Amino acid sequence: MSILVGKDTRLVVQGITGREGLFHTQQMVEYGTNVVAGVTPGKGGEWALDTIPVFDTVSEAVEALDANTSIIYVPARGAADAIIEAADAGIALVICITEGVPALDMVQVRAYLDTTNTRLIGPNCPGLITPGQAKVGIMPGHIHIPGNVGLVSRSGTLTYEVVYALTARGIGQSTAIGIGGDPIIGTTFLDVLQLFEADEETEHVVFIGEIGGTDEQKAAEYIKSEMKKPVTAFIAGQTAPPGRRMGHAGAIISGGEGTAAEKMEALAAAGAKVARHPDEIAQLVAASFGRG
Amino acid sequence: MSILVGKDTRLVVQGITGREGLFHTQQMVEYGTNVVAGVTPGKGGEWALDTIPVFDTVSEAVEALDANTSIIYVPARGAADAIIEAADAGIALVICITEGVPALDMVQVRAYLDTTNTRLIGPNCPGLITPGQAKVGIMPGHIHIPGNVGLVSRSGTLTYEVVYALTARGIGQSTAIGIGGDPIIGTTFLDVLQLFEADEETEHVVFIGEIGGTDEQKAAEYIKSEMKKPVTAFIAGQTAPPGRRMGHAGAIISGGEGTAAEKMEALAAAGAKVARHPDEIAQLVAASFGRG
Amino acid sequence: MNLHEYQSKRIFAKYGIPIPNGEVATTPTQVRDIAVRLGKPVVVKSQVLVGGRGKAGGIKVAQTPADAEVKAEAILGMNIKGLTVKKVLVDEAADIATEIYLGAVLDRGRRRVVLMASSEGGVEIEQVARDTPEKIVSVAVHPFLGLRDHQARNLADGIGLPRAHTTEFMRIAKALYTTYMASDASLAEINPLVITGDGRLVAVDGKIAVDDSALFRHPNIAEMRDPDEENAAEQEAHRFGLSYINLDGEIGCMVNGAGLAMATMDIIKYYGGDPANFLDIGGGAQSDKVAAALRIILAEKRVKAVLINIFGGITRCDEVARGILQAIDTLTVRVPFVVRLVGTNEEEGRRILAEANLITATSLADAAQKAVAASQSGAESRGQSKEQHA
Amino acid sequence: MNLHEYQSKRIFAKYGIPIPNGEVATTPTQVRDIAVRLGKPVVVKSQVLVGGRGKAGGIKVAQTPADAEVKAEAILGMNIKGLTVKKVLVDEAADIATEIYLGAVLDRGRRRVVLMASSEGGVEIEQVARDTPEKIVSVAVHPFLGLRDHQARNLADGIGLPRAHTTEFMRIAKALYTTYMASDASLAEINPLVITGDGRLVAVDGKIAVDDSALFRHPNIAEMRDPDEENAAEQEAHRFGLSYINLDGEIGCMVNGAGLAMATMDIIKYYGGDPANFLDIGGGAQSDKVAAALRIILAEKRVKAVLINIFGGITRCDEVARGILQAIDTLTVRVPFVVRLVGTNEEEGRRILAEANLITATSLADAAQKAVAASQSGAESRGQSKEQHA
Repeated sequence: MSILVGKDTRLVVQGITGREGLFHTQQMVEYGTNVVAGVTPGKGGEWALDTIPVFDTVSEAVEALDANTSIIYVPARGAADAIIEAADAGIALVICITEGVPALDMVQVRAYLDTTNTRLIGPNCPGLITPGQAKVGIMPGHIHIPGNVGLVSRSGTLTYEVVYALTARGIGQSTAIGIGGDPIIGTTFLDVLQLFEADEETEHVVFIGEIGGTDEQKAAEYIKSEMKKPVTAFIAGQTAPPGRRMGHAGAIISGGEGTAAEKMEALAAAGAKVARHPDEIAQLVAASFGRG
Repeated sequence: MSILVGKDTRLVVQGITGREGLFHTQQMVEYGTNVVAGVTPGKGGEWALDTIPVFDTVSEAVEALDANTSIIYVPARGAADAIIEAADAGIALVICITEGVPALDMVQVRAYLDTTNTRLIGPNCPGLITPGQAKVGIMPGHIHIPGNVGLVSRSGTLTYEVVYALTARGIGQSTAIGIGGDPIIGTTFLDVLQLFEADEETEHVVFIGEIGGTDEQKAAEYIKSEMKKPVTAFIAGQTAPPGRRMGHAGAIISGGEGTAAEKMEALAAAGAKVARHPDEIAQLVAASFGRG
Repeated sequence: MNLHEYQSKRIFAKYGIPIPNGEVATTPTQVRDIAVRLGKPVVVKSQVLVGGRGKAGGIKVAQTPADAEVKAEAILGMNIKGLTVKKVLVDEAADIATEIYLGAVLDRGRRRVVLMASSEGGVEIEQVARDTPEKIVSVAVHPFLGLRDHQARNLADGIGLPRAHTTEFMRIAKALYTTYMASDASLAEINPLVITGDGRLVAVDGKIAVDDSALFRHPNIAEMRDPDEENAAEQEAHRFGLSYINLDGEIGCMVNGAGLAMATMDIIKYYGGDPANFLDIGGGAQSDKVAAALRIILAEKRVKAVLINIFGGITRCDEVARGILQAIDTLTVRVPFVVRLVGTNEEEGRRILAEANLITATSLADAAQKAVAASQSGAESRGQSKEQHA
Repeated sequence: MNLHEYQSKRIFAKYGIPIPNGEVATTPTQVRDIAVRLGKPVVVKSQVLVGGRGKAGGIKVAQTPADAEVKAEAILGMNIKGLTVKKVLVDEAADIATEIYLGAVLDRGRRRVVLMASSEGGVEIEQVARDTPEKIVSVAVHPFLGLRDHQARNLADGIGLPRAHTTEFMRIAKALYTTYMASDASLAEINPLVITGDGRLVAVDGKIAVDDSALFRHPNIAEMRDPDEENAAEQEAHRFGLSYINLDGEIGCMVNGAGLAMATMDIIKYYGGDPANFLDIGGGAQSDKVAAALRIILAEKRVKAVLINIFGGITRCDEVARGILQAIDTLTVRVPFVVRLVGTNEEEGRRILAEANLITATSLADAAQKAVAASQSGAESRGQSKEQHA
């Protein structure tokens, strides 16, 4: 099933009756994702899109329909609660789409999740997709085709851009995953690289980082010491000025740390091919597959 | 080194300058325990018993002298803090002697320790001893002799009583450990049984439980399904009335649960020999060793 | 430490849990006045720390102030399970549509505070647990996260609470958890939590028990202790820092250590005797404390023999011996003493006691057998009984 | 959101951190009055949100009220790194014996709030980290436990603080952590934390930055935002919920998504151009927002071309196209537009724009190259430049 989501995914949508939740649920259902339930406190017993039962709590959805994955569309002030609720209900994989979750809420959530077996992706992320099997997120599904390139990225539309270019060259994807642009996130580059390295469907990894933090450097260490699969990387924000937050809460060069240059250097030193601009990524991958 | 403490133990005493802490430090040193440091906030730089350096914090003691085990004699209102401090300093084994620690403090401490690699014994316990190697507690050292019986108990003097009887019959102990009589403790019967089962020095286990809670029943399940070594058990409180706390905060039969009878039954069903009174314990062990 | 219903409910109210209007009274006249002030039918409820007050006739509804006064006359001074009723709580009678149960307790196995709810309110939760365990739903609260909305909601849904009451129920559940944590409780329960005819939720009865070890940080709760709820011996033991529980037997026990004290009681029973008490003098007791312990034991008339079992670790046998002598010198000792001293300074202890001519024993089994024999043969058979000292 | 020194210190004081007596002023006369009231030598400190105020001459000591007025005249109205000084803080001058550093920050790698201390106060901590990293000690705070005594003590010992100050330092460290958590800060630092000649600890300078995502729960802090600290374009972007940062180049960018926006800037640079701004219109932007974004871009005189790069997911290309038309219709557009629309409703979007005669591109590389070319060849070379619309 590539990684994390696929045909076995049984999805519950937290915040399903909200405008965004409902819209994307429809999109996911149309893509073929197995959406088994929704949750909106106080609306248990209703139906979403006429076919999806709505529950008051995630644990009720898990009990009734064996949901194993959750996607969260609730507003920022309720997102931390929603993640904890999903973990308490035993959900193994939680994807939090919500943007603008306070960083200190996420510090608490991460500390709590460390005591559970739940994996969180996001927040402030586009979700993930295993083409042809399951789309659990907000990305346009139609641009993806099944294949053997695993993508991991901190951003949304930049990932779509790269996927679009790969697909245009006939290069399919095993799983494409956006880990989110916030300072504290549930699943890091390193986590995803480990999953891709172990995944039989993935032959090549595309890695799209950005300025801020040191997660890319940690990933580079892993690429250098452990990874056998080829990696093509890009770091957004080469032209970003220090001290200014570039949209994403996490995309900021502070104290001289987290520049694109140092990240590109670390990745190149680790043996990754480093693209100089986004359009080069697909070219490098294609070359590696002998389709350059 | 039998289990948990022995010649490799490098002990730091938290609360070393208090009356009790100092008295027992002297006792432990006389027994041969390797007491490397003491901690009393605000007294860093002083010396205890002329030979033991005192530090302000545990992490300073760990840095300076590689302490790996801590024993806590601080008053009840500071005990939870002291345990957390020891864990934060990377101490692997913490023994908390202090009695009267509020139960909700211990709920927090346990939840925190679950996120660390620190093992706690106690609180409200006599500590533990590996005869001839290290005494980390308040038990009278001289009544013990080295040997192959592992003892685990919720109480203090009752354990001494049993050790005394074993020693009188020439039966030595690998390690004797008092896990404490409070409702929430760091190391349970089950944990210790697993250690004894894996320990090469231990051939026979003596298990001294009491009324209250269900830890003895959980231990019985383990004895039944996993343990190969013979177990002799006793449960104190056969004559205890329900609803009254028998000294130990944890020794209380509530809601009809936690009686001695049900615990003795579970242990007997698990294949342990169950003594009917404390003097019978040593008799049963001696018989098992062919010295009855 | 157990709190009275009225004390518990006042604490509930402090944290925002609705309780009936009501006041405490110690005389029928006061009850009448309260009923007048409330201006509604009332419930007169005995305030004693035992269960089954209703069945014992300690809770009565009154339609008028005059009726309340009559009911109060019947209840005040009543003896319920050995306790005399000195106070009553006079509450507005609730218009009860539904009774549910909501409680918080420390779950030792899970090491968490657990909130439990049941649609079977008004019944003891232990009974529900035995008879219809499927009617109890519970959630374990992570100490660092507190009771979360989804957990409270799961409780509400789990007991089939009509949706109209969910929000208020959740609020009360969170307030109960706050009450529990803020009071260092070991139990906090609302039983029943009533849904009234006009759709309000009211904590009609409830109780809180507080962790004795945490009383140091709750001086205001510590002050609520009702000395009348302990018998005289237990009050005195409390004062001396002794852990003492009065039982039905005839052999008084003085032991150091709770486990050893229980085991000593057990072996007395094994040899055919009956312990008169549990008494742990704790570690490192001085002679004064030992003497007080013996005074408490001997105050109980049915005691026919005393078994003293000391395993000296921190406790020194010579100190214990001195305490025994002190007690013998100042009390009218009418029963035989069996003494077993082992451990720290045991020789010195035995030397001190040699002249007192007590029964001595080496093993615990030996001591128990001698104590049982002494209690059965009567006081006069032993030379060291009080006749000699009187 | 960054707070001014005086705002930060008021918050510190609220949580029990000692600060110097002082007041804020906007005129030299006020400064004089404050100096009179304080009755001591004062420090007149410009309140602008940039570092290096001291070096720039924005902080001056004055011995007398008259002197303070003179110093204030020099400082008020000064331009420091592009910002005009409109306010000064007039603080009692401290009797500085020792300067230390104490700060709290979110450590992304450890996922914890970290408290840092250094004996090298009064210097930027980044510089200490570069030059003498061994002089910084730090402790990571577990979010559920808070800053513990032993951690604060380890900080004190770690910077070699004399023992006489340990208790007060620990108190201040805990107050700083409380400040951080209670304000949802991303940074809270006291620099320097001064030990005065008479042995007091005082937070002489400090700053707090607050997590923008958490401002919804701190309306009182949100109100402290100083609009003067953002330029007009950034203020307007803020109002429309656009993420906009003004840069030095000549190619205006409008993109949906922060990562794609950065990547678009990067590719412009790669092809030899310079981006004039970062601008993310976010997901699902409506035409109004698109028009506002273009208005902001075009307000910058140095912009010589605009690159619009939209990858439609939630964002619909037809909405973007309508926004572009709306902007063109209402503005004096004097530069060429390069537009690349891909994804949701891209055909419809292209159709709408067809009549506007803009430069279109399919790949991002193509778009960037065209934009660079357009910016370099000047506005007149492109038919769709504003001359046609004017």
